[in-house]
Amino acid sequence: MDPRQPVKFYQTGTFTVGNRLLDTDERSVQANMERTNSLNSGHRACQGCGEALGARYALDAAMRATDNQLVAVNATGCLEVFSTPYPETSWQIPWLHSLFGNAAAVASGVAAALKVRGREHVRVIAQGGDGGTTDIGFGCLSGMFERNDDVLYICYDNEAYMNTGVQRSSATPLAARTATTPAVGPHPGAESGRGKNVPVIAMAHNIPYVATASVANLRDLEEKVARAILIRGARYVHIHVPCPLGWGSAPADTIRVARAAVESGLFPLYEAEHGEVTGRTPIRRRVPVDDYLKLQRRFAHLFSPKRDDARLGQIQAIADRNIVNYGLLDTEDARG
Amino acid sequence: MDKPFAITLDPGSSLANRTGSWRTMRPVYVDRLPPCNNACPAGENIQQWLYHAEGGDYQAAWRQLVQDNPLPAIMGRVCYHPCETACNRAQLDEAVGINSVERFLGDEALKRHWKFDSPKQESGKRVLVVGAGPSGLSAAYHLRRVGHAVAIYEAGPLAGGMMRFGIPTYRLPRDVLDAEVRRILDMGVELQLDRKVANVLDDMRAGGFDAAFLAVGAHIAKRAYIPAGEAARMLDAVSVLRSMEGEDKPMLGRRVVVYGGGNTALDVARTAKRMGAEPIIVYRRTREKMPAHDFEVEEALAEGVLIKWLSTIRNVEDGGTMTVEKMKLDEKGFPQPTGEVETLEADSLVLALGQDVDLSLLDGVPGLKIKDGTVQVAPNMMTGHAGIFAGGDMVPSERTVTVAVGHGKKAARNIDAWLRGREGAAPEKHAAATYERLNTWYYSDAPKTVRPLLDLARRTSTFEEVQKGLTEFNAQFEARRCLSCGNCFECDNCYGVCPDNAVIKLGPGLRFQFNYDYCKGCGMCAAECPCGAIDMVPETT
Amino acid sequence: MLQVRIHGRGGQGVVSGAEVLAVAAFLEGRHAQAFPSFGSERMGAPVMAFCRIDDRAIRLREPVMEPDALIIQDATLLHQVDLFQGLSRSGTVLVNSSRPLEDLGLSTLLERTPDVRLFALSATELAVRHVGRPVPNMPLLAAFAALTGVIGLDSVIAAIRDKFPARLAEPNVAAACEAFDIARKEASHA
Amino acid sequence: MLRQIEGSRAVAEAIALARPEVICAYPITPQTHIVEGLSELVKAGELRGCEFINVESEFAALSVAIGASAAGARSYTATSSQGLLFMAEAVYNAAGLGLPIVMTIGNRAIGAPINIWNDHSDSMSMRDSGWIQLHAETNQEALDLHIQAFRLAETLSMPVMVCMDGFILTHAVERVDMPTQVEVDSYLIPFEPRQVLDPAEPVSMGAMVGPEAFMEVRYLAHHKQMQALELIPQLAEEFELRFGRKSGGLLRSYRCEDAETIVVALGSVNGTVQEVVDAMRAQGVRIGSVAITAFRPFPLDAVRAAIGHAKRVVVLEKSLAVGLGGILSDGVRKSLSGIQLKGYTVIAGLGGRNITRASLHKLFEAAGRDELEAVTFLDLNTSVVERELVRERLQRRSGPTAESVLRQLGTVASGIG
Repeated sequence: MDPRQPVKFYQTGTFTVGNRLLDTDERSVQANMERTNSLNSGHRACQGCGEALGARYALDAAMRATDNQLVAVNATGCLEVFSTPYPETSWQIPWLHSLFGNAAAVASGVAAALKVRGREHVRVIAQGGDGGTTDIGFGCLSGMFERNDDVLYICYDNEAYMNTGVQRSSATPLAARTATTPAVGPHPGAESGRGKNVPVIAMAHNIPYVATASVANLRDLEEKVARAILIRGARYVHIHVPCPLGWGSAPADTIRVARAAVESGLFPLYEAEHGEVTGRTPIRRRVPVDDYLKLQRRFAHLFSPKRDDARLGQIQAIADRNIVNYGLLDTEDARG
Repeated sequence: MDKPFAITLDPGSSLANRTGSWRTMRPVYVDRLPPCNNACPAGENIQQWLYHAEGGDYQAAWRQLVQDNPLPAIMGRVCYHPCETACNRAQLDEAVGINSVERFLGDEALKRHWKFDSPKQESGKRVLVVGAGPSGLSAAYHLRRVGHAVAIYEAGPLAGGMMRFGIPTYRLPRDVLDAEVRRILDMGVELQLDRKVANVLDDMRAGGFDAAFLAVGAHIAKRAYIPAGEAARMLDAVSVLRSMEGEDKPMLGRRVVVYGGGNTALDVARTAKRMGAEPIIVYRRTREKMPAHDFEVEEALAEGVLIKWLSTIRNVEDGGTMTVEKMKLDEKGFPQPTGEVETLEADSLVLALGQDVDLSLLDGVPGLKIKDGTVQVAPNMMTGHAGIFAGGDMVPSERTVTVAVGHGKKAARNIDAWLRGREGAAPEKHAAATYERLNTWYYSDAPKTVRPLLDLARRTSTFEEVQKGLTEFNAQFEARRCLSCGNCFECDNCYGVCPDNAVIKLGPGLRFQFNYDYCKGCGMCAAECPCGAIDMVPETT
Repeated sequence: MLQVRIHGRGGQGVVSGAEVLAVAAFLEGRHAQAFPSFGSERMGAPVMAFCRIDDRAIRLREPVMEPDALIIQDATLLHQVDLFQGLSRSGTVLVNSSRPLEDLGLSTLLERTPDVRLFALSATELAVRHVGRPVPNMPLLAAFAALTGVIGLDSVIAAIRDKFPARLAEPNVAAACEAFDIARKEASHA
Repeated sequence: MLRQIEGSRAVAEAIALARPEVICAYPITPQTHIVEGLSELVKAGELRGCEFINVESEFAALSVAIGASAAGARSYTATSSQGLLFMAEAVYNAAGLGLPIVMTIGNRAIGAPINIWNDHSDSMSMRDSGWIQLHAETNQEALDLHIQAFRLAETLSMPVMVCMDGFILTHAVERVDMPTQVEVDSYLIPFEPRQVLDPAEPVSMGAMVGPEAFMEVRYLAHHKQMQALELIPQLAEEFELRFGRKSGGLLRSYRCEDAETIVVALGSVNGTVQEVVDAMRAQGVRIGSVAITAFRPFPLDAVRAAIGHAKRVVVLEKSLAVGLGGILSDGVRKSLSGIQLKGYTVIAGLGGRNITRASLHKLFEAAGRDELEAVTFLDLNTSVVERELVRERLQRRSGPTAESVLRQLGTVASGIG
């Protein structure tokens, strides 16, 4: 069960966004009528965009935690393009877009300026997609981590370059079809043995806080962001955000897909402090990876014309390994 | 701030961009009929009173409940709760313990002396209700609520009908029954006991009644011809149970054979057991075929009642020795004699072969149609004679307390309509809230809470109530297991999961509204609605 | 305008030699410009630095091509690089060496330019004795001051104190003073 | 106060006097001494209220400065050569966002072949990035230009590059007049950002701008630089008033009145040029020179006014537009449109090749006789070039040019002459 809600309210469900039987301050930020909607209506994201959802979840939580004293720096990418096409912006917070590869560094600069101007109560978020984080922005990200700059970096991971038309990134999972890893040839889709695990690399920098989160688990996500934003030093939160366009999933299924990723073990939810895993969110109802993959056309070649047992076996093995490594099947409250 | 052109923009200005124009499917909020409500013979809005109960507002829950059923404490004990059989949660883990929560609310109401509201204004009409059984009381209550003057003529010495004379006290303590009857009478309902109606028309005329509701219970035991000597002690179930209410308890002896397989048969057997006898039930078919409810059979067996399946009684001799013939079911499932017999020693034989209603009060009433010992009624419960309605055991239908209460309510609505010269159409029913429409992920796992049972020793020796009530905690827990199938319970999911902030939260109790200016029609709200209260419908263009 | 070129090897303080010389001149109210032969030479490699001294602002940015004086901090360079390129016919050459001039095989040079004044100073030995490290640049500067009279010893001492922390400055000053005396005697004999 | 210090040190102290709030540093020769000096001043507590950040690349250096400036801090960084190219994307971005960052360029060649010595290829590569580019002739001017640069940048909300010749100035120890804190404070108004990231007034900076407005955005950037053409001289005048010396401005003429030949150049080489001008004037040659300080914006009118009357103009540049010739020449030619006079482009001092009086003297004399090619490469070793060309003609696989040229020259000379 969700460790962060001691009382179980049944009809209202432990896992729903709201809960009329909880005290207001125990409810999720998204349930609040006064939530800031940091990313407001009118943005040009696709129907059912997981990134737009994840960004609002995260920033609203950060806004509440900081009493609206927040500045965000954004890398180039879908989030940036769909949110700020002249003459309109969907952001309700101070927001800066510089380049694709420098969000972390720009945020470091903002943090330095706020410090030197005695405004350290204003907290800084840098955010970008997986391309801007795990690939082109990686140098600046690592530098920011290494200097332990006072920045919370949030990566919205939709596992490919969606803004440019779904090309492979170092976050693209095994066998996934993208425009640059087409589903042709003897080994269709993304190659095996590739890709980068940035949360773990972040941990290797020994920074104060690293966490993974999913749009499928709002309360877990809000808790982590609210926690991260108030810590001093470099923090990293990696949020799994399905992309209906790039993944070939139904817009209505965005959360369902994200949930399957978590429940299958393919996307483990955990927290780490100073390089040590200190908490994980256990799986509630384990599902085979098929349940996740079948919802997405980018994996269709694994099931037709004939089932690719070898590849599916590899993917299931990844999930199984995660479940063991992170102890995801324990129902005990990992956070004690 | 002196903002540079185009590069720097004012916050939230994208509101000018109405993304609603992207939409091809539009989400709409719907309300659906939950299976519990649909299955309840009394038409209780169960989900609604559970909603109040889970919040801890028991009085609101109770008031909601008695909108449909004035006898919750009784229902919570004797109802065979078809609602739980229909409950969607049964497919997730176990059905919600609706009946136990209902009993908790009923008892809570008695404990706190909550009263029914008296009618706002009097209609000036008078209605005669014949029979103070569940359906009569229910009708009286509902008629009174809408302002009619109601008089109940009861042939028996006490109100309650079959609830009193058919149900043993270990299932329904009489103080509970009396209290709930009293509460109805307190509304200003007139009750005349030992007032048998010989001819309904005469009584209506005499009493100046504008309409009548006939709700006479089935008190006459069905007989079956069994050759027996004079000395053989043969009784019928109804009178045995009835006599339990009076001073002189029936003389049954030690070895009691009960003949029949209905709930009444079990009631008698278990009653006998409590009087120190050793009851044996003889039934001609198998346990599966037994009309009695399984949980009652279970309880009876647990209490030491013996049951002989596939057996018929051929004859009874003076000594009390009876010949029992083994039966077997033919392919059609009907029992056929095998010729194979055995004997059984018994001090008394109780026949529990069903009951009939005394319809003599209808003699000479024109327009009535009577078939198989029941009065035929129109869908609005009115008999062939204008102004005379009937329900409960008198009309063709299952004979349970809850059905009777339901009849009373339905009849009352129609009588009221008839008196006011309107059509008494029942409110339009919503489409069913099926299990497939639920997103059960959002309901955390919660096993049903079992009502504590009185331990066996005491059950078989006393008439103490077998089943105890829930503690408040358990009742609330149970209420919270409700999935709110088909109706928004303000979980905020749609409000939360919309990537376009296109759901407007209206505030506690006011639910939500879609903001079609920005809704792109992705359908995530519908997909993530736990209770299936959102439909996606094509945009009409 | 006086132009000086200092030759040496990376690590021998050639550049700071030029710098201190410039500072000394500056302290005497003159304009001076010091700069290295820009490169990425490492320890041991032949390097050089330049210094110009004038009474008016110095605009010239080319390297010193026609030096009035040469300071050679490492005699081993003599036969590896053409140290004397562009040397003024009446120029001054100060070589860091414990060996007498004639042993240095500079005869060809003297034949070519008889008016050139040649001096040798075993500056490394001085440095090792006073500073404890073979950094001959400051003694050589002092000697240069003594030989040419372009700058006074006080300015050199002041410049040394301006350039180095006391811990280093004082030993260097001591070495410089001794070098100055030696050189002055030399000069008077010559 | 008069000081005899290295150019980099002088600039570092001048930057400190300007009270920067965020400094980002990444080492690259020959700019490094400047940020080293600043780190020392910050660590020693002499420069207070300043965050000194050692970043992981030049790209990050300018990116950090972008963030800091957007958040309202006076921001500074420095780089050279490959470093400037590595941050190129951010260079354009800072200008596009209109952030008043000041950056020192220790001018240096760009490889391959890798070369650490001075020329102007690096800053020239960013000439159209939207930054103001000022070239210092002396260390004194480098120092002064940095002080003016902050004022200029913040007034226009536009980034400024101060270019100083690597080694020749950065590593030269010479006399500078270091102003006092009071003087600088009175000249620099505290930074009032035109736009700032502030929760009290949230805005979105860095929007995506489509065809419907992009032209206008670019035009406004151009217009701003046109404004700078007026502001730069004003600031120089005010500077002279307060500090008592001429520094900056658009350009400076030297003995151009009645000159038939006028030499135009950027940066420190002007000193040597002036020496040659004096020498030739002494011989009765009517020659003068013009040192251009503001390369961006390019002062077309001022240049026209300064040289329009001459018979010929020799543009001496430390950069090469490969396949065309001069870069500075283009601006000069544009400034003279409609005026008939001979124009010569001379590419000199690439990759640190010394530009000597002797060579210039010969060059200008040849120019006076109008014997120059339209594009001349000063002191080009033609024999080496010829041989290499022949070799390339003969062998299909001729291998790397740079290495074979070195082979021809024998071992690396220690660089005398």
